[in-house]
Parts: sequence; structure tokens; C-alpha cells
Amino acid sequence: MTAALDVKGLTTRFETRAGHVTAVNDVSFAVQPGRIMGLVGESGSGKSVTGFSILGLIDAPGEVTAGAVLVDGVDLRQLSTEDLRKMRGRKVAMVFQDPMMTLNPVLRVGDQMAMAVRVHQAMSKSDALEHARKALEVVGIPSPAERLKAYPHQLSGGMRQRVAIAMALLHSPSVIIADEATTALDVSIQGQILAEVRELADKTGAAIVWITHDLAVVSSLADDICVMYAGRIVERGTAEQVIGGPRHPYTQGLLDSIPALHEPGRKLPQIPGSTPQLSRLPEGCPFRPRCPRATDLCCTEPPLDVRDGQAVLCHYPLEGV
Amino acid sequence: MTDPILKIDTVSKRFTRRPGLAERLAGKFTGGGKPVTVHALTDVSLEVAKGEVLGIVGESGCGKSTLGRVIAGIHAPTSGSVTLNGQPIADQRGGTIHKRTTQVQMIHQDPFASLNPRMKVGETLAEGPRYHGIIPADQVRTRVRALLEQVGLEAAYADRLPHQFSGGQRQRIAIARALAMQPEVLVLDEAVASLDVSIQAQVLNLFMDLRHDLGLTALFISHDLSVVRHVCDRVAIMYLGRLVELAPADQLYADPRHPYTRALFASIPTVGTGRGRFEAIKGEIPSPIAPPPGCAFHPRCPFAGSRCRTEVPRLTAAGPVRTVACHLNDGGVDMQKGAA
Amino acid sequence: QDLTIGLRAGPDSIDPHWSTLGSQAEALRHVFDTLVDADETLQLQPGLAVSWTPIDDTTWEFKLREGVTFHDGTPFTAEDVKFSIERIPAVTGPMPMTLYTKYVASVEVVDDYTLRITTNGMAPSLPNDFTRLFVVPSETGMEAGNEEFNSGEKAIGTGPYKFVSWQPKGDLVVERNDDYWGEAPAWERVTRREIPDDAARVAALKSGQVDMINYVPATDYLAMQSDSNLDTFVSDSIYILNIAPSVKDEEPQPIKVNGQEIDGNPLQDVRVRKALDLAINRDVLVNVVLEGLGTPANQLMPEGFFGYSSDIPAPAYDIDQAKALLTEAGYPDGFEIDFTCTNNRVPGDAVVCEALAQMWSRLGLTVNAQALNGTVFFPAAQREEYTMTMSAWGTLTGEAAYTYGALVHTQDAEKGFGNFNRSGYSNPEFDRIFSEGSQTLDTDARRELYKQASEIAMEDRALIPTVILQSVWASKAGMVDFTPRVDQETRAYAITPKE
Amino acid sequence: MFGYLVGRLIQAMMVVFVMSVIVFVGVYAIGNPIDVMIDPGASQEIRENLIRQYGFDQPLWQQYFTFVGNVFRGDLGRSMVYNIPVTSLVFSRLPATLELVLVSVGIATLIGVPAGMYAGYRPNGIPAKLIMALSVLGFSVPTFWIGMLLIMGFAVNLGWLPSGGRGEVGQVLWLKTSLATADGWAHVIMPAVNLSLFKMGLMIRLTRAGMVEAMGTDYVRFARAQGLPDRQIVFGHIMRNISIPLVTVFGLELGSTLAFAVVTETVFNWPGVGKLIIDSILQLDRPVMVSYLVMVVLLFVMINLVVDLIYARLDPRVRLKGGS
Amino acid sequence: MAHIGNVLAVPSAAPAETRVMRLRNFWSDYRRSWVAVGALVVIVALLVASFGAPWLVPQDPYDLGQLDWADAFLQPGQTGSGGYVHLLGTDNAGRDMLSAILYGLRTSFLIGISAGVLALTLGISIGLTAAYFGGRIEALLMRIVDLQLSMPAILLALVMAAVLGQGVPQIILALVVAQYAYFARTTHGAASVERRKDYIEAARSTPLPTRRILFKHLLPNVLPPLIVVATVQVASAISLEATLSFLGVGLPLTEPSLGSLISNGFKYIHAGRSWLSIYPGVFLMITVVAINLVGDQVRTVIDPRNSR
Ligand SMILES: Nc1ncnc2c1ncn2[C@@H]1O[C@H](COP(=O)(O)OP(=O)(O)OP(=O)(O)O)[C@@H](O)[C@H]1O
Ligand SMILES: Nc1ncnc2c1ncn2[C@@H]1O[C@H](COP(=O)(O)OP(=O)(O)OP(=O)(O)O)[C@@H](O)[C@H]1O
Ligand SMILES: [Mg+2]
Ligand SMILES: [Mg+2]
Repeated sequence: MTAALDVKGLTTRFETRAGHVTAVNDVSFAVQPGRIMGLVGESGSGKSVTGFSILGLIDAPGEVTAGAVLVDGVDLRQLSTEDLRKMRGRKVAMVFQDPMMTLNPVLRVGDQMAMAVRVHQAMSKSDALEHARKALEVVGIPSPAERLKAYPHQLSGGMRQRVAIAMALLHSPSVIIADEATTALDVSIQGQILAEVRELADKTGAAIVWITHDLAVVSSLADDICVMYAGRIVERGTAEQVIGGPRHPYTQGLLDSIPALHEPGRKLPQIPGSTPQLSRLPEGCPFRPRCPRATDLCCTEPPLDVRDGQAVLCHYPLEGV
Repeated sequence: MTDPILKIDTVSKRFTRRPGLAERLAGKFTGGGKPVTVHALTDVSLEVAKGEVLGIVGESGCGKSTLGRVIAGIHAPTSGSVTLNGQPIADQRGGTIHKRTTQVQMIHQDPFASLNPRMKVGETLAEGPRYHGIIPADQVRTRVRALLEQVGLEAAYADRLPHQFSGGQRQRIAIARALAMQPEVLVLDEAVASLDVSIQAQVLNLFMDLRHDLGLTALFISHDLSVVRHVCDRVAIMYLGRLVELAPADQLYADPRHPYTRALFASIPTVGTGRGRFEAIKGEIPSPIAPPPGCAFHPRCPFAGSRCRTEVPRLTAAGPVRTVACHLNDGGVDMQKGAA
Repeated sequence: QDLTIGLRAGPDSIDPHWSTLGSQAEALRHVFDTLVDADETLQLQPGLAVSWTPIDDTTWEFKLREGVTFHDGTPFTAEDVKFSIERIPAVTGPMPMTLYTKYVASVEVVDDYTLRITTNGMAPSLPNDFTRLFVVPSETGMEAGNEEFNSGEKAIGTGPYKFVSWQPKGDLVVERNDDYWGEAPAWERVTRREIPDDAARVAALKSGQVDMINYVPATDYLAMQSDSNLDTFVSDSIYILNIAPSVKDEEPQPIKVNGQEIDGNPLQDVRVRKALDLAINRDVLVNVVLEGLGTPANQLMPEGFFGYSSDIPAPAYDIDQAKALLTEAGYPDGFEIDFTCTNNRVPGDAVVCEALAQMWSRLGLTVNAQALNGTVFFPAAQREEYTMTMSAWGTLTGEAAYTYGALVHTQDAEKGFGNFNRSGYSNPEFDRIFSEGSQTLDTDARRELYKQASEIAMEDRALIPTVILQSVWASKAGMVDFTPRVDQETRAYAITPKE
Repeated sequence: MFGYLVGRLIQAMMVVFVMSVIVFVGVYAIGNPIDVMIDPGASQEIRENLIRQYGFDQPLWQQYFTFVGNVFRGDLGRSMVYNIPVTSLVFSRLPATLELVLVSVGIATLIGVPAGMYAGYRPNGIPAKLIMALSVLGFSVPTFWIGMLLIMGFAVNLGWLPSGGRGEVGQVLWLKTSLATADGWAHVIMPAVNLSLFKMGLMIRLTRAGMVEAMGTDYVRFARAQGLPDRQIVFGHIMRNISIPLVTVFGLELGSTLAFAVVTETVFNWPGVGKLIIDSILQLDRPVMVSYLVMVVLLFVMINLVVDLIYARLDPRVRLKGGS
Repeated sequence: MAHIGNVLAVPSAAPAETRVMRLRNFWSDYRRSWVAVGALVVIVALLVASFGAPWLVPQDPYDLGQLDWADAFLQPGQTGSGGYVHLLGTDNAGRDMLSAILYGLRTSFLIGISAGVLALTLGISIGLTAAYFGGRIEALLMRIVDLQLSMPAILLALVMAAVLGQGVPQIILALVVAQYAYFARTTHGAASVERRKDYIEAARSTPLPTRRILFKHLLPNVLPPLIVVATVQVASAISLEATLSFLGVGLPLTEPSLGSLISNGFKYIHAGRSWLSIYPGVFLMITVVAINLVGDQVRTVIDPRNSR
């Protein structure tokens, strides 16, 4: 089975006053249809930039400098601007973090959706609205016909995020990228949405990249997990592998930091130091300064170590379980 | 339980937007122009013992921060009182705060907004104590250095501006600023919510160390149940401005009594529990401007009965040290009003 | 043939009895006639009255012109004149024309064309006053207000032109009255366009929007003179820029010597006033400052006016003598004084003001000259807040009583004299001669008295006249013939097409 | 909605009331109009009579109440200079000003908005830089000076356009306007351009700022992620969003253009209300000053109201409750 | 607690960015527009030239004793009786135009800057007070400000100038009255945003006295954007003063500002003496444009959205 999304060696750089910043560094992963891939990492690790790079939505001063993004076997990076635009929304869709900001506040939900429908499918406005209504139904919005007439601010946060997801679903894309799609929502609403997303992936067979910094969310939602650190994917594997037997010291450190896994009141094992600034990364393994296992060898580029499909970028991977 | 150091007695807080003169005049003709009231807190009573850390949990808009602000004396309660060591610190006297205190200090959520971006860290730490004469003027510098070291920063950082620090470091500074006032009670309003997990662990550890060393009393506001469980002795669950359950952390987590608490636990993803086991609470959070009658949770509650729609449940004992506000715990849900 | 004239000011109303403003009279003359007219040098001419004679000390008899009709066809009679005189007090505005009827005690219609007017006391200047007496038909009615006139409904006169339309601050359009009793006007339709801004008015002429303009600013005069596309017309005006030094015991703004306020008012010393006068180089004022558009003045009226004295010496410029006088008066090092002028009332007021300050600085004075807007200047001047001022004064009636009564006579609210004597000058001798003049009906005797009064006032330097302003008109080259008037009026019916 | 309107009207009345007091006191402070206007030959008696006749001898508050009383009877007073009702005086001049203002705001919008949109769409290109440079010129250079240069260039030296004044007035339907004749347009174009430069600069900058901001928003990103072409993003999404602040500014500018027309009207001798007010200030024609200023405030309040209504129409987030 | 300190010391925070470095960064951003650099140079040059005018130009145009009527209307480049070349010609009083312009520019700067600073101070006081206290005080103050904003500045200044009479202090006062409301509104806007930030809440819960919060915490954080607004307002004050002088209610010719020079020169444009109004106009234009360009660029640079 070919992967719905296959990212190979994706590299994105930003030009800043401090010099070049490689926000996404040689990132590779693949997602099969119907599966959910969780992309986790701390703030600034390059998750969002990865998402935008896949869709070719990086603006100056940034630039995708290398790699390939294959969607159903087509390399998006080889396409002309116009062809790439036609792929967006139709083959690859994206959902953003803040549902208040991603919908145009002054346009009715229906109008926005109809616009998104008609850009890829020639149909009348009323047909487009009907299509949109169905999409809203799919994501579990009650009385969707009325919602189409509403303005975004008249909907609750959860409702808005559902609308955004429905818009992503309009053209039954092969790939959906969701960037922190539930971070801004309340826990109870987040629960509702996560349940629905799981169902969607199973039902529609779309490959979903779920970007989040919340390990708990990926561990309960995703089939596969990629852990990002300083622009690189440092560990990749199935959810069970990564959560149950992390092999990268960073992944281990992250999991150890979660209070839920420790007895209340005990001190948490902590990763020392702070998340690095991309413009000031050390030589070799970027995690070296915070890593308890680091040696001089870590000043060289870490190798990719793959075992049972669980890949890890480290000189001294943990043995796992 | 030892004697409570902080006592919150049936505190309510309403925010009212009063219409202007023109609106009121216009309202005479059209019937509009009436004040809009947000019921941010309704009849909240709590006691906190010395050395205790009380967790406050609830969804967005349920009044957690408002409670913290009332305790810190930033808002005057609309009714009820807050006493510290038996002395009122926030009281409602004609709508103004009767006495302010340095005894309660607050730590805010966003470390990027909670420090004055144009004031050196040292100055930020020093100005409160200096103004209130907590430290003699000639000792301020040493004290600032000591504070910085106490929260794990280099003393030399005193001359830097906040933007030169990372989020975790800033949160340490915020903690140091609160400690500088030598408070009796700390209020941490989502103090770790905006930090990355690895940094969050550092700050939690710092908090626990300080608590251990200084015997801090604290209100720990959060929506993250696992963090709360980790650092708190007791936990209060709030829903739409009301306290719905209050219990020691271990008991609450082992056996949540209120349907809302239970639903909350069920809908929160946790690491290691495996994939896709959510029992999400259905429905939306109601508006605090027009809270539902009776039990505020009844529209979303799977157990709601007719009584829940009309009668506000009282906090009742559900064990030796825990209380819950639910009719299920207080005689069942289907009784008619008037029986209570 | 039509004529469009760009004018600095237009009327405020079409009611000829509304205001005493010169621009008002000038405009309404086209539609209404006055009882008495005045020629280019303000000498009296017959108007609707063909003759006027004093019958006794307090009665004037006017013989009226026969065969004149109003624009609506009704014949003009003495009743109309009587009505007009009586209407004037009924029209109350901020600039009431009662000024011109103040001597009228009663009006008697002898017959259709004879009118007797009884005056309060002797009123030798009554015919002069009646150069502003516009006659409206008696059926106009007392109630008619400005709206009725402005709309044209009541704008009915006997004048050379008929009213067509008018907008406040806009165009006054009139068309030829073919039944006019006098010489038929040359232009069929005349548009009098109000363009207050000097540069805009010049631009309008240059770009051909108007055929002729009045009040050509001095600044443009030279250039226009040499412009072959334009013709210019120059004449003396009745306006003279006068300096008024306060001679009150306590001067309103302090005068300082070496930065110290001094006791007493140096200006009270006539030697100081003479020194100020002698330090003025009037040739420079005329030739340089006003670019030739002026004449040195040595008294408050131009030559030929009733009461002008040819015995007053021509103004001298002698800085040494001025210094000597100043030293004699006790101010060898001069003093510091405020000097306030208008800046927009007449052409050149601000620049002359500045030039005077400069000239006095050569005398060793420190002069803080300030040229102010009339809005600020006049109320403050009226409150006598200035130590030394300069403003323009025009002898509108062509005779001395008008000017001396207002400017030089001791302030006397009761008799209505000295209203504009803001310097506090008072000379009993002058007052006596002046009063005698106003009680003398014999023209020559009166002229002689006023002449004496002029000499006294000027010897005292009660006011220091500087220059007589000249005014300039310009037209498209070869288009019109025009004899300018000293009162600066631009009368379309006195303009003829050039052959 | 209705409540909102009533609230706004009451508010407007309060504004007008306060404004009229301020203006009245201010104008009172300038001085006695009689002293500016009175004929030199007039006697003291005449002067005092006049002062009494116009009520200037009464205490200020009494004068004010007389004024307010008259206003409530629909009488804004009469011009002292023209002795005609201020309203008819103002209304006789208003059409000319409105013409000028409308044409100039039209020019400013038609050129400014597209230019600003372009400059915001490609903010780093050379054309954008040029547009921005011109906009700085537009709102920096004093209006009267540009007007002067225009007259010198186009009227005096080239002789293409009339140097000032309003052109022939024609009639379209029931409206009498100089915009109905070619001559009218020849007259209006130069002052209108002069008056529009400032607004144009402002419009360009606002539109650009709105455009740049909108281009960076999440909803535009989201629209791009859906594959919408730029054209549709600009005209389907952004246009609507930037039109909201623009409408506000447009309304305010319409008002201030009306006020700023004072300068242009003076330079171009345009027979509008602006010149009327300058003249009445210089002549201390108190009733005209006070009533005009009160009318301007009223006009502003009304424009603001209309703007708010349009605003609410464009921006669904704004709900019109009583008051603001 | 030592262990925490040690651990955290490893990758130190952002390097100490000093004031000097921030300035350098600011400058390197500013420099990116050469137009703005040029404008800055122009402003500095004009400031130096105008305030140094007494030492730079041959004549004191205010000292009437130095003027000679024989020199009236010399064309640019002609030599007058003083024996020096009048680079920009002379006016009707024989005043050297270059001297008059530089002195006039000085007056204009003086007026613009004083009016700007005073209006800023007044506006900030009102805006801050309103934003901090909220409630009725805020409603009242901002209502007044709105009221004033609803009056166009030019009309307000016109009436004020007419009421107060002519002179530098009067015109400054008129401009302040006409402009402070903008600052009040802007300050209020910025301060309302800042006030809600946690650091203010932290200061209030400490608690610190109101005055200290206002001036030590709120003010420094709303000031920078306001200063940019202020520069632009200085430009518009200069321009407004010129307009008032042009309309005849500004400064008298005896203490000329650029506006009154232009106004005076305007009388001569049809007389072939266009230099009398063109040159002061050019200086006015250059000044105002340059100030605006600098303000623009500063605004762009300090805008966080544009920072890299
Ligand atoms: N426009 C930009 N200019 C310069 N650098 C940028 C830009 N956008 C992103 N970056 C850099 O890319 C890095 C990765 O950013 P990204 O937004 O992908 O992080 P993230 O993992 O999504 O973090 P978060 O969890 O906070 O959303 C950041 O550290 C930032 O320095
Ligand atoms: N100053 C205020 N004026 C008006 N309403 C307020 C104010 N502060 C809070 N509220 C309202 O009171 C309610 C409770 O707010 P509060 O900030 O206490 O909630 P919270 O539990 O802290 O939520 P979050 O998790 O989002 O921080 C909300 O509906 C909020 O809109
Ligand atoms: Mg992100
Ligand atoms: Mg909160």
C-alpha cells in the first residue's frame, strides 16, 4: 500500500537577523491512509512549519530548501504554483489551532464553505451549500442548515473547530494536517472532537497528521508518533512503541516529565535546561547539552537507528522495552 | 484539619456592565438599557489550612481566576468575605475593597505578560518589598540576589530585562517576585499551563521544593487534572461559578462523586491509557450571563432529573473530609421542588 | 455686451438701508438712486434731487427730478423719498444708516417733486449725508426685510440697472434699465462677482474669468502695468494710514527705557510726537513699501476735500532733527514701545506698519510692531488697550466734520464726538473751532474754520498721517474706459467699452 | 436596533449641547461684534442701542438661553451681517461645498483604495514603494500650498483650467449642481484634486495597512490552505474585512473634508460654507459662527451614526445595543 | 536548591542584549530604507540650520534695523546693499529670504515641537487616567475627548486662534487644544490593552500605589508607540500652524513662521515673484515630509509584526 503522505528530507529555512535558521531539518515520515500520525514536540520545535511546508505555504523570509512531499505519489514540490494551489484543499487540507481566527469573521459560514467548494468543483452556489451542509453533518453539527447562515462568532469554539474540520473534509482529501486543532478548546470539548476525528479517520480513510505538544492527546489518538526536537524528527514509531518504549533520551525525558505517570508529590524527573533557540544550536546532536547520556561523540551528527520500524536519531538510543 | 489560615465565606462575584446615561434614557423608550450581569462566582465557601495546597479545577470561564483575584484583593467580592488569619482581607463595603494586603500574592499564567517588559528583573523583585518596607533599603540588593538563587537563577540576572529570558525562567522570576513579599498565601493562576512539558516539570519541582522549604500555603488553579493531582493536597472542582466538589486529591481521583467530575476525568486523554477511550461530556458550556436554573450542570448531566432543573444543589458532606453539590448525594434527583 | 467685474467686497444685502458699508452702497447704486450724487472727487452732483437749498437755519428744500419711474413702472415722487427716510430707522442692523439721517427732524412733502426737511439744529452737511440716501418706492412697506430684497421681490429702484439675482458672497447680477433717466449704461448685463482674496481676484482676471477687477494689490501693480494683456487704472483714495499715539497720562502698554518701565507718558510731549513724524521717510513708504501706490500725507484728508489746508507744510524727513527733539524731550537713547496695526483692512497696512517700526528703529527706538487681524484689533483698540496704533481712515463724505468729529474731537459720548479718538487727545481750542464750524452754514466760512482746525490738529500731531493710499483697477487690455473714483467705488454704469 | 438609534440620538443631543456651550463661551470671549462692524461715524448712542438690540449687554448665560430657546423653536438665528436666517445662509452655500467634498472624496477613494490594496498585496515591490512615497507626500504637504502651485501651473501658466470659483450650475432632475455642466467640472476638478490629496494619502495608507494585516491572518492562511486563488482571497475575503475600518475612516473623513474645505475654498475662491465660516469668524458674525459649528457637530454626529449602522451591517460581530 | 541553579545555568538565556545592541538593531532595521535615512539627515540638517540660524545666516530678519528697503524684491542670487548674496532673494521689506526661512523654520519647529510635547503630555495624562481608573472617570474623560475629536482640528484651531489672538504662545495653545485629543485617544487605546496585562495585575495585587503603577508600569509601556505618533503630530502641527497663518489667524509677519512667509509670498505669485512663496513652501514641504518619513520608518521598525 502506498502512503497517502510521504515526506522525504523536508528542509525549511528562515532568514533572520541572527542568520539562517533551519526550522525543519531533513524531516521524513509517511502516513498511510486511514491512520493518524501524531507529531509532537515542544514549542518552537518546528511542528507548524513542517505542516505549512507540506502545503507549500511558507512565505518569505522562509523557504523550503530541500525534500519531497509525495501526496498519493505526486510530489507537491515539483508542481507549478497553480497546480500546487489546485492540490491544496482537494488532496491535502489543513486545520489550524485557533478556530476563532481561521474563519473569516465577517463572512457567513456557508459563504466561506461554498467558496471553498467551488474553487475545486464547478457547481452552483446552492449545490455548493448543500455539499457544505452535508460536510457539517458529518462532523456532528446539529441543525447544519442553520449553522450555514451563521457568522463564526455566533458559534461556540468547539462548533467553529468542527466547521474548520468540515471544511477540510469538503473534497475528501487524502491527507489532513491538523495543527494544534484542539489546544484552544476546553477539555470537555476537546474530548468530543478527538473522538470524532478518530471516527473520521476510520470512516473516510484520510491520512491525518495531528500536530500537538500534548503527549496525552497523541498517545490516546494517534496510530503513529513522530517526536520533533529543534527542527528534526528524533524518534518515529507506532504509538505503542514510542509511548511504551521510547528509545530517544528526549522522548524518555518528555514522558518522564508528565506528572500523571508519577506518584503525587514526588519530584519529577526533569530535563535540565530549556528548549534551544534554533539560531543557536550546538554542533551535532541538538539535544546534547540537555542529555544525560551525552558524550563527546554527540558533537557529531547522530545516526538514524531503526529497529522494528521504530526509528531514532541518536548515538546512544535507549533499548526500549 | 488544622485551623484554617484562609477562609472564604459564601463569596459571590458578579460583573455588571452598566449602561451609560444615554442608553438608560433610551431604555426608557425602548425597554433596553438594562445592566448585563456575569455571574462569575456564586456562593463559594472554602477554607485553606496552613501549609496546604488547594487545587482549583474547572473549565474555562468557570470563575477560577476570579476566585484567585478576589482572594488576592484585586476584585472586591459582590458578597461574602475573605479572611486571612481571622482578619478580613477582602470585604464588600459599598463596592470598594476594605483592606488590601500584601499577604496574598499571585502568580499568573502567561510569563510573557506578567513581567513589566521595561523594568529590570532586579527592580521588579525589589519594588514591592521596598515600597512596603518589608526589607530594609540597604538589604534589597542582597535579598534580590538571594531570591533569584532561590528560584534557580543566577544572581547576575538581576540587571536583565524580561525579554532576555525564556518562558520557564520568567515564570521563576514571577515566583520570586511573589516570594519577595513574604506572603502567607500564594495564588498560582494556571502558573504552568503555558509551559512546555519539560519546563513545566522544572517549575513544578521548584514549587514543590519551595513549598517544602518554606511551608507555603497555596491555591493552585489549573485545568490540568494530572498536574493538580501531583501537587495538591485537596482539590476543588468548579462549574459555572460554583463549587461542585471538594475533596482530598487521592479520594477525588480514586472516586469522583459529582457527575461533572466524573465526566471530566473520562474526557481527558492521559498518557499510557491507550487509544480512543473517550467518553466526552456532551453539549456546550452554558453562558455565565444566563446560567441554567437549578443545577448548572443539568443540561449536560446524564443523571439529571426534574429536581435538578429547579433546585440548586447544596454542598453536602460526602464523607468525613469531602463535600459535593449534587442531588444524587442529597436525596436523589427526582424529588419535586418544595420537598427540600 | 456683458461685463463681469471681480470685486473685493460685495453687498451684505439688497436692502439699500441695511448697512453703511461702502461696498454695500457701491453695489446698490446700480439698482437704486440716491437723492444726491457725488462725482469722482466726491463733489456733490444732482441725483434724484436736481437741487437743494437751505431755506432757513434748520430747513433744506430739495427739488426732485420729474419723469423718473421705478423698475416696476410706478412713478417716482416725494412720497417715496419721505418713505425712504422714515424707513431707515426701522431697519436695524449692526451698521445702521441712521448715521445719515441723524440731522433729520421731520420731512414735509410740499408737492410731488418738492420736499422740505427740517433739521435738528444747523445741518450744513445734510446734502453730503444724502449721497447715501437710497430711495425705494413707498409701497415697499415698512415690514420688508432682507429676504424680500434678496429674492428680488422688493429690489425695485430707479437705478441704471435692474436687479436679477444675488447670493450672499456670490454674484450680483443686474441688467440694463432701458428706461433710465440718466445716460443709458453701456453694458446690457453686469455680473459683480465677489472675490475677496487678492491673489484669487488677480488670477480670475488673468485667466479671463472676469473682465475687470478692483483693488489690485500693490504687489501686482507693477507686473500688471507691463502686461500687454491688461490695462490698469490708478487713483488716489480717501484712505489715509494714520498713527494714533496715546497721550493719556497712563499709557495702556508700558513704555520702557533700558528695559525699565517709566513713569509718565513720553507721547504726551509734542516733541516726541514730532520726532516720530520726522523719522518717517514717506518717500520710501510710497515708492518702495507701497510700490508707488500712494502719496505722502500731511493731514487727515486728501487735497481738495472740504477742510483741507494747503498751509500745512509738506511732510519732512529729518532724522537728525528728530533725534534732537527726542533728546530735548529727555529721551536721548529712545525708548521701547508697542505699535499695533491692522493687517488686512487696507492694502499695505501690515507692510507700512513694519516699515515704520524699521524707520523708528533708526531713531533709536525699539518698536515692537504687531500687525493684527481686524477682528482682534478693533475691539481691543476700542477698549483703548494699545499705546500706539496705526489704521486707515477714509473721509467718506468728502468733508472734514466727518473725520474730525470722530477722530480728533475730545471724547464726548453725549454729543457723539470723539468716538474714535482712542488716543485721548483733547484740545479745547480745537473743539471750539470745530463746533463753530458745524454751526456755520456759509460754505466758505465753514471751510475756513475747518482749515484752521486741521492746522491745529496737525501742529499738535494729534494723529500722524503717513500716506494716502492709492487704488488700482485692472481690466482686459483694450476693453474698457474708466475714470477711477477717490471713494474707490466701481460703478458699472460709469465704465464704457473702449472704442 | 431601535433602542440603539434612540440611544445614539440622545447621545448626539448631549454632544451638541455641550459643544454649543463651549462654542458659545468661546465666541463670546473674542469680543463684541458691534465694535468690529460698527460704522466709524456712528455715535456712542447708536453703538449702545445696537448692543442692547442684539442683547450683548445681557449676561452670557442669558444670551445662551435665548439662543437655545430659539434653537428649540427651530430658529438658529440670523446672520448679523446679512440679516437672513443662518440656515438659509448656510444652505445656500452648502451645495457648493458638498459638490467639492463629494468629488474629492470620490477621487480619493477611487484612486486611494485600489492603490493601497495593491501596495498591501505586494508590499515589497517597487510600485508599492512608489505608492507609499506618494501617499506620504499627499498627506504631508500643506493643502493651501499645493493649491497655490496648481493655480500657478494649470490656471495662470497653462491656462487650461479656471483659477477659482464655481462653474455654471445645471439641473439634473430636481438637483441644481455645477456637476451637471462641463464648465462646472472644469471648475471643480482642481480644487477637488487639491482637497483629495490628503485623504488619498490617508486612504492608501489605511488600505495598505489593512491589507498587510489581513494577508498575515489565519483566515487568509486557511483560505490559501483550501486552495483559493489569490484573486478570490483578496476580493472574496480581504475586501470585506478591510472595508470595515475604511468605512469608519471614510465617514470621519467625509466630515473632516467638509471642515478642511475651508482651506481649499479660500485658495480657490470656492463659494462654499468653509469660506462663509472664515468670513464670519473674521467679522465676528456670532450667530453664524455658533450655528455653523453646532450644525457641523450635528453633521458629524449624523455621519457617525450612519457609519455605525453601515459598520454593523458589514461586521456581524458588532451588535447594536443601546449606546456604544 | 543549588542543583536547580546549576542545571539551569547550562544553556543560559538569551545573551544579555544591552541597550546599545538594541539601538544597533534598531538602526540596522531603520537603515534598510535609504529614503528614511535621507529624511533623517534632512531633519537633522534642518534642525541645525534653523536653530543655528543666528550664526549661519547674514541677517536677523526680526531686527527691523537690519533691513533696508532698498533691497526689496531682489531676485535669488542678487547681491544687496549688505554686500552679500541673497541666495533665495529678498521680500518686500528687503528681508533676506534664506534668513527669514531659517528663522521661520525655527519658529515652526518651536511651535510644532512645543505643541506636540504639550499635547502629548496632556493627552497621556488624560488617556492614562481614563484607562487606569475605568468606570465613570473613563466614560467622562473619553466622552470629552470623543467630543473634541468630533470637531475637526482645523475649525477648532481657527476658533481658538481667533479667540486667543495672534502670537506664538496663543498658536501653541490653539494647536494643543486641537491635537491633545488624538494623544488621549491613542494613549487610552494602548493603555487599555496594557492595563489588562498580567504585570499590571501583579503590581496591583502586590499592592503598589496607583501613582507608581501609572508612571512606572503603565506609562513606559505605552510611551514608545506614542512617541512615534507624536513625531507625526509635530509634522501636522507645523503644517496646521502654516495653514492658520495662511488663513490669516496665525502668526503675524513680524515674527514669521513658514506659514506666514508663504501667506505673504502668496500675494506676489501673480507678480512674477513666485520665489517669495515657493521657497518657504519648499522648506515647509521638505520638513513635513521628512518628519513623516522618519516617523513612518520608526513605526515600521518598532512594529513587532515586522521584527525578525
Ligand atoms: N516567519 C518566521 N520567521 C523566522 N523564523 C520563523 C518563522 N516562523 C517560524 N520560525 C522559526 O521556526 C521555528 C519553529 O516554529 P514552529 O511554529 O513550527 O514551532 P511549533 O513547533 O509549531 O511551536 P508551537 O508549539 O509553539 O506552535 C521557531 O523556533 C521559529 O524560530
Ligand atoms: N473584569 C471582568 N469583567 C467582566 N466579566 C469578567 C471579568 N473577569 C471575568 N469575567 C467573566 O467571569 C467569568 C469567569 O471568568 P474567570 O476568568 O474567572 O474564568 P476562569 O475559570 O479563570 O477561565 P480560564 O480558564 O479561561 O482562565 C467569565 O465568564 C468571564 O467572562
Ligand atoms: Mg505551532
Ligand atoms: Mg483564568
